[in-house]
Amino acid sequence: MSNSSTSKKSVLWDWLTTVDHKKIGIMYFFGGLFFFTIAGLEAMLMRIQLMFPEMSFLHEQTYNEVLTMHGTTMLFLAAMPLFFAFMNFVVPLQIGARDVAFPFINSLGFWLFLFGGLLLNLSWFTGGAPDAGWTAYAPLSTTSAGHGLDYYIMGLQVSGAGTLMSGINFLVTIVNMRAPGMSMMRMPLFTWTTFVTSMLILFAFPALTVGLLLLMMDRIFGGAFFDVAMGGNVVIYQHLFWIFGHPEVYILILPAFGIFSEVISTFAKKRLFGYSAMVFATMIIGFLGFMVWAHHMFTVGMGPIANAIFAVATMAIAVPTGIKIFNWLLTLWGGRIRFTVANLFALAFIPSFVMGGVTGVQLAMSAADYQFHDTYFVVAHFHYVIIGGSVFGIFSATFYWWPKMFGYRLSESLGRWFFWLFLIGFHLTFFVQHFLGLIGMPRRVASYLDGQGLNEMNFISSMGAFMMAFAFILLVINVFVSRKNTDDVQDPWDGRTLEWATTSPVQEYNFAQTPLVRELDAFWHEKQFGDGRMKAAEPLDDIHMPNGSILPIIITTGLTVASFGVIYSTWSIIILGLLINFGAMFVRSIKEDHGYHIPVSEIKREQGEGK
Amino acid sequence: MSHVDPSAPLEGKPSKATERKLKNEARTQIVSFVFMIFITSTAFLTVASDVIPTHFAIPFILMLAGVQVVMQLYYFMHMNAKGNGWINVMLWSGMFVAALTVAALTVIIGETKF
Amino acid sequence: MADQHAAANQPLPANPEKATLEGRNKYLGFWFFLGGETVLFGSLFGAYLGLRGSTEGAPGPDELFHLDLVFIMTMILLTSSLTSVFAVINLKRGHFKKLLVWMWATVALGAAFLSFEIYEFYEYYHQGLGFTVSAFASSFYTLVGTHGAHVAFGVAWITTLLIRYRKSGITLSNAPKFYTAVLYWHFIDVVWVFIFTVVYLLGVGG
Amino acid sequence: MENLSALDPRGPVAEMQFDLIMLSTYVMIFVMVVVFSIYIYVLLRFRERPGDTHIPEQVHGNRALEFIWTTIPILLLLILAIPNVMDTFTLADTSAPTEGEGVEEEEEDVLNVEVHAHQFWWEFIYPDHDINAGQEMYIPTDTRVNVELHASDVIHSFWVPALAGKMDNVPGIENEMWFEAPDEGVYFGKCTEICGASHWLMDFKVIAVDEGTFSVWAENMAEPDPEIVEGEGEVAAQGREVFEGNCINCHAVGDEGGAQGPNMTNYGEREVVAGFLDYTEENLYDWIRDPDALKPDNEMPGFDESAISDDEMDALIEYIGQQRVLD
Ligand code: HEA
Ligand code: HEA
Ligand code: HEC
Ligand code: CUA
Ligand SMILES: [Cu+2]
Repeated sequence: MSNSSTSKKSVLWDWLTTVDHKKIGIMYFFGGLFFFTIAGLEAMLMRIQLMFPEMSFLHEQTYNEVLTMHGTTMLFLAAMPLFFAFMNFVVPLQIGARDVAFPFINSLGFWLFLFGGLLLNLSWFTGGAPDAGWTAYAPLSTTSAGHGLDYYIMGLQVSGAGTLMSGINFLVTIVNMRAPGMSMMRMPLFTWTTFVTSMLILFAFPALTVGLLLLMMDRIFGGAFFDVAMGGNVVIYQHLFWIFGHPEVYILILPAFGIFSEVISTFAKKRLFGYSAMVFATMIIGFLGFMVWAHHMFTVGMGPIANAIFAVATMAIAVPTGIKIFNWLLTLWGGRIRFTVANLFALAFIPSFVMGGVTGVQLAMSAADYQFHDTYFVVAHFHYVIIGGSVFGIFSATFYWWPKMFGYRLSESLGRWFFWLFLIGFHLTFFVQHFLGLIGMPRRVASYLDGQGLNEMNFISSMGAFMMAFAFILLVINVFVSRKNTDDVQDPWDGRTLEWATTSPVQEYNFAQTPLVRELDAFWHEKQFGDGRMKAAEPLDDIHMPNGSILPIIITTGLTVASFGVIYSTWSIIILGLLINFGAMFVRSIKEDHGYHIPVSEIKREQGEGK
Repeated sequence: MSHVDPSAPLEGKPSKATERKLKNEARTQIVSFVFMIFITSTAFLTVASDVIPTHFAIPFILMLAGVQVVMQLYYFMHMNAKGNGWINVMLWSGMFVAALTVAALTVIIGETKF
Repeated sequence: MADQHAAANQPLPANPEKATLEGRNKYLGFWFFLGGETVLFGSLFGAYLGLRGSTEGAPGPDELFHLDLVFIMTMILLTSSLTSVFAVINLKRGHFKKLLVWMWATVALGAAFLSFEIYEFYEYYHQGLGFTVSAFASSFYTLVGTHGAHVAFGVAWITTLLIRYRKSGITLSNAPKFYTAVLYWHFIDVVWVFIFTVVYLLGVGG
Repeated sequence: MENLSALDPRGPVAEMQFDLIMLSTYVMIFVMVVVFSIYIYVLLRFRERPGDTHIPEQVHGNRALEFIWTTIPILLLLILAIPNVMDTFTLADTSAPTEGEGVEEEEEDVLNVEVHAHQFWWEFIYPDHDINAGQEMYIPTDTRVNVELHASDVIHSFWVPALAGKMDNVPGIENEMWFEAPDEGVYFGKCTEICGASHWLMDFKVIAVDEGTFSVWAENMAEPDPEIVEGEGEVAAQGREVFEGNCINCHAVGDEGGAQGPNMTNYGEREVVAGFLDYTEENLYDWIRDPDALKPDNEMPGFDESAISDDEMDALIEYIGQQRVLD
């Protein structure tokens, strides 16, 4: 029967077994931050190596490993999980839901991400990390010695499975769990971008799964997919990778677009300008995201018709993205703009991202890309869009939602230092790289020769990188020193959306009574035209909650063990891992677990305390 | 709100209308099944018998496959049921991306230039 | 136990698999998952089509494929689609026993299909088509094998459900499980339609 | 006269690409100026001032504006897309160019070169001249060069920024591109696709010389002076023996020798060893002793003193240095 598990377990156990989307969000946050630090350190190692010509700080083999792990970790284990952190924490609140659609799967998704990431990074200690770039093009990847690439394949496979599950979870949550009155066209933009992002995940990740599967077949089971002597074709891998890879970069930017939409409209105190155009543009970007992958392959020899088509399709993405940029500008127009740290990042995003976006359009010109491709011009382009877009979005969200997530506000003054140093460091690092690329510096080079005119700009670039690292340390300090700012955390920014209508920190059931949504920017509407509180859509009643479970960790452990078996081609370990994995799945499927109810009395007591 | 126990067996009967609907459905499904057996056999025969020229056979059996898939999706899997809008969106988007992938991997893998 | 009593009088909902929010979530989520699976198989098909000409002296499609065998396999799988459809109808009718019977029939047909497939691979292997002999071989086994793995997983899944719920009757919690298992099964059939057409029929006739 | 910059084009192909780069840069600067102006105006004009508590008007949107900022970008993109598509086709057209119009078109002279990329060196085969050259690609000025790109192990990419954009050397696939160098000079080339530890050292050169020099080069490469090949003088002759004993399986001089390593028929004219080390006797010495220390993971084995004594080494280096075809 419904077992009311109010009995208090240990804190650690509580986190290991939690299925609460807010706790999972927080775990994603720290998991992502952990990997961001590692990948950032790797970036610093690269920039030290590149600071002077012909440096021997890193051996070239090590450099290739550091480079590969930097890119892979940043994209799969830092940026995406950090977005997942906010999606998990905020989206159910924004749509007035008590929970996500699949709490168990949500937790499984998190553990898969974490263990996949750890598995990948374990390669450092077992004879060398992957070294073929984050794109792992065959046949370099299929012939690379050692086990580094096997770790790459299995690590990404495990964490990718988690990502796919989370994507489906968000989709169903958003379709099925919206509060009464929250029609699709009243959803906050962050929820919208989460939705479209999840669609991209759903359709992009399977292509990666197959790409990695084929690599695995070739490397471990002697397959001939990419073995030219056996009739293989290496371009197939590139297509599969980029059919995933290009949508992946929009997976990285769309949530940030959502965050900026929230932050900008909140701090301009204005409704988002052109809401429906914004939603529509998001969808178009998502759609076009699947039509342009081959712009990464202009030089691979597809032929002029293919190149021309993909070039034009790629350029088209500038249009919906431009619509968004101008809508943000017009949201600011006529507003009352407050320069909080969250908003500073959002505002800095606009020029930074436009600079990255326009170089993207230059890259999209196939004939010119023959010059740009695989040079530092590309490196500059994507750091501009990724840092100026995704990372600024993450930092903006961090400052914006921190009070909601952790119950205290980050220091604004320390935050400002962090912002300015990071912003200047960022432009210093990457602006010169455009020119480095144009005057002949290819990417993925472990060093460069003296006397080719590349010295000064590389030095400047490294200095900028150190500045970013220093700024980042200020953020970490901020997290620790601001803990006393616990006043004014429920709705510190005069928020517009539903997450600001609940308590801070949020009760495990989110809303004692499901709110009734009457307008876009539901909470703002009630503050302007109602009594400042959400109307309830239902009477106060017992609340049904899912039980925590340790099974996600066990399932994940099983898969990780099996992956080890695959990496070292040891059948006994594969079978052991699969037994654990399927055993735990079996237990899960035969155990009826219908959660428990929080009685009205307890809710009333907690609400009373909340006041 | 009474707490419904989801693991208690459901013991009621379906309503008359549902019964009638199910009966119809069963009939449609048998008919679909027979039809599917028929087109499958046609496809096999098309290839097995050497009389039909290849340039006709290929598009023809591909078309038969398409018909059969749509029947599976809509008659067996009820994708056309009310409230399945998002399901249609997701499945057809998946088909679209799959089609792009297949096209790319058969056409622009460098062996012939386009 | 008062709850259980109350449930006894519950009328049978028209769609028991979608009678609860959990059920609706499962239903929708599972469909979305199938949307993703479509891309997965699309990619495998693409890889196969890109490489199917690369037999490199090892046996190729027209030398290997036995259409009669494939025809039988196709019929088996098609029939299993029908049995699973009947299972669903009985689910909605509230005929638990019949539901179980039709599901067991589905499992049996699935197992039969798998045996044929294993036999088929065994045959090909002995005709010289090892996994490693050519790009065609790798892509063929990977595509058809992934489908086979799906069938095997489906068989195991449905069997688990059948054993677990052998006595429970139809409930609000197991109706969605049976229903999604059946959706999965149909999807396997959909993929097979493409496989027999694109791999086998075009392999022999194209 | 070395050049490694795409911003300093020295041939029609690189020029075409440079023009596209500049055109797009102007468009992008225009876009940025527009966005940044609005941005700065908005931030200055609508910042919150102390004591300001007004609630701004909650505007929904504006059709006319939406229309403007959808159409103008489309127009700007057309400006880029049209020349780009045209250039893409022009660059892909490796059929021999024809002169004049009418029936009696005459094929202009075209130089065909096969470029084979290896970890981590370049091999240039001139099918019409029966030449195999390593690391340095000689071309006549003002002649269209059609290159056919191959790879023997992993993917590499052929890039000579001053002459033309890059194209990948993909195993199992044949790619083609063309370029022309109007001016004599040495143009730097680099491999731009990560191909292993020494990817960063996979440099090569394209050397454009006048027609006359080129034909001398081509003739002598195909049939070098047998005296030079045998080694002129006693020391060099001894060097030749060492070479035959250790190197010839991989390195050819003239038409004798293997092709696992760069051809050495004109090695004495090199400016660099292995693509990047200054050509000095010490560097050559270090290279032959332990190539892996200088260029990790490359395919050439090292020869320690038990294999080649220091004396033999001197002779070998002398011999290699003698191999010249141009004077
Ligand atoms: C957040 C991630 C992100 C984002 C958002 C983008 C956005 C874009 N990218 Fe980028 N890209 C990457 C991440 C990203 N990219 C990465 C990681 C790589 C390298 C992968 C690797 O090889 O490792 C890459 C590589 C890459 C290439 C391949 C280069 C090469 O390897 O040779 C190309 C080529 O077309 C490209 C194009 C574009 C375009 C056209 C956009 C557009 O979406 C940009 C649109 C935005 C704007 C244009 C600005 C705003 C618009 C206006 C103000 C309107 C008016 C503008 C005009 C009329 C121009 N990108
Ligand atoms: C989310 C994506 C992301 C992010 C945020 C970054 C951030 C950075 N990147 Fe990265 N990068 C990629 C994605 C990303 N990168 C990808 C995909 C590639 C391509 C890989 C490939 O080719 O395969 C790449 C490649 C790449 C290169 C090219 C290498 C080459 O081609 O040879 C360079 C070179 O400068 C570089 C530099 C940097 C720098 C200096 C940062 C800085 O912004 C980092 C800032 C770092 C920090 C802010 C953290 C520093 C931390 C500390 C100092 C520790 C402090 C300790 C405690 C607090 C305990 N990156
Ligand atoms: C197993 C084959 C092999 C043998 C034997 C061999 N080499 Fe090499 N050699 C190579 C390869 C491969 C390279 C290209 C290395 C690279 O740059 O990646 C090379 C490069 C060189 C270079 C630099 C070439 C350039 O273009 O600048 C020199 C000089 C050289 N070898 C000399 C020798 C000498 C002298 C010997 C004999 C004592 C020798 N090699 C024996 C394979 C071989
Ligand atoms: Cu060859 Cu990089
Ligand atoms: Cu892209």
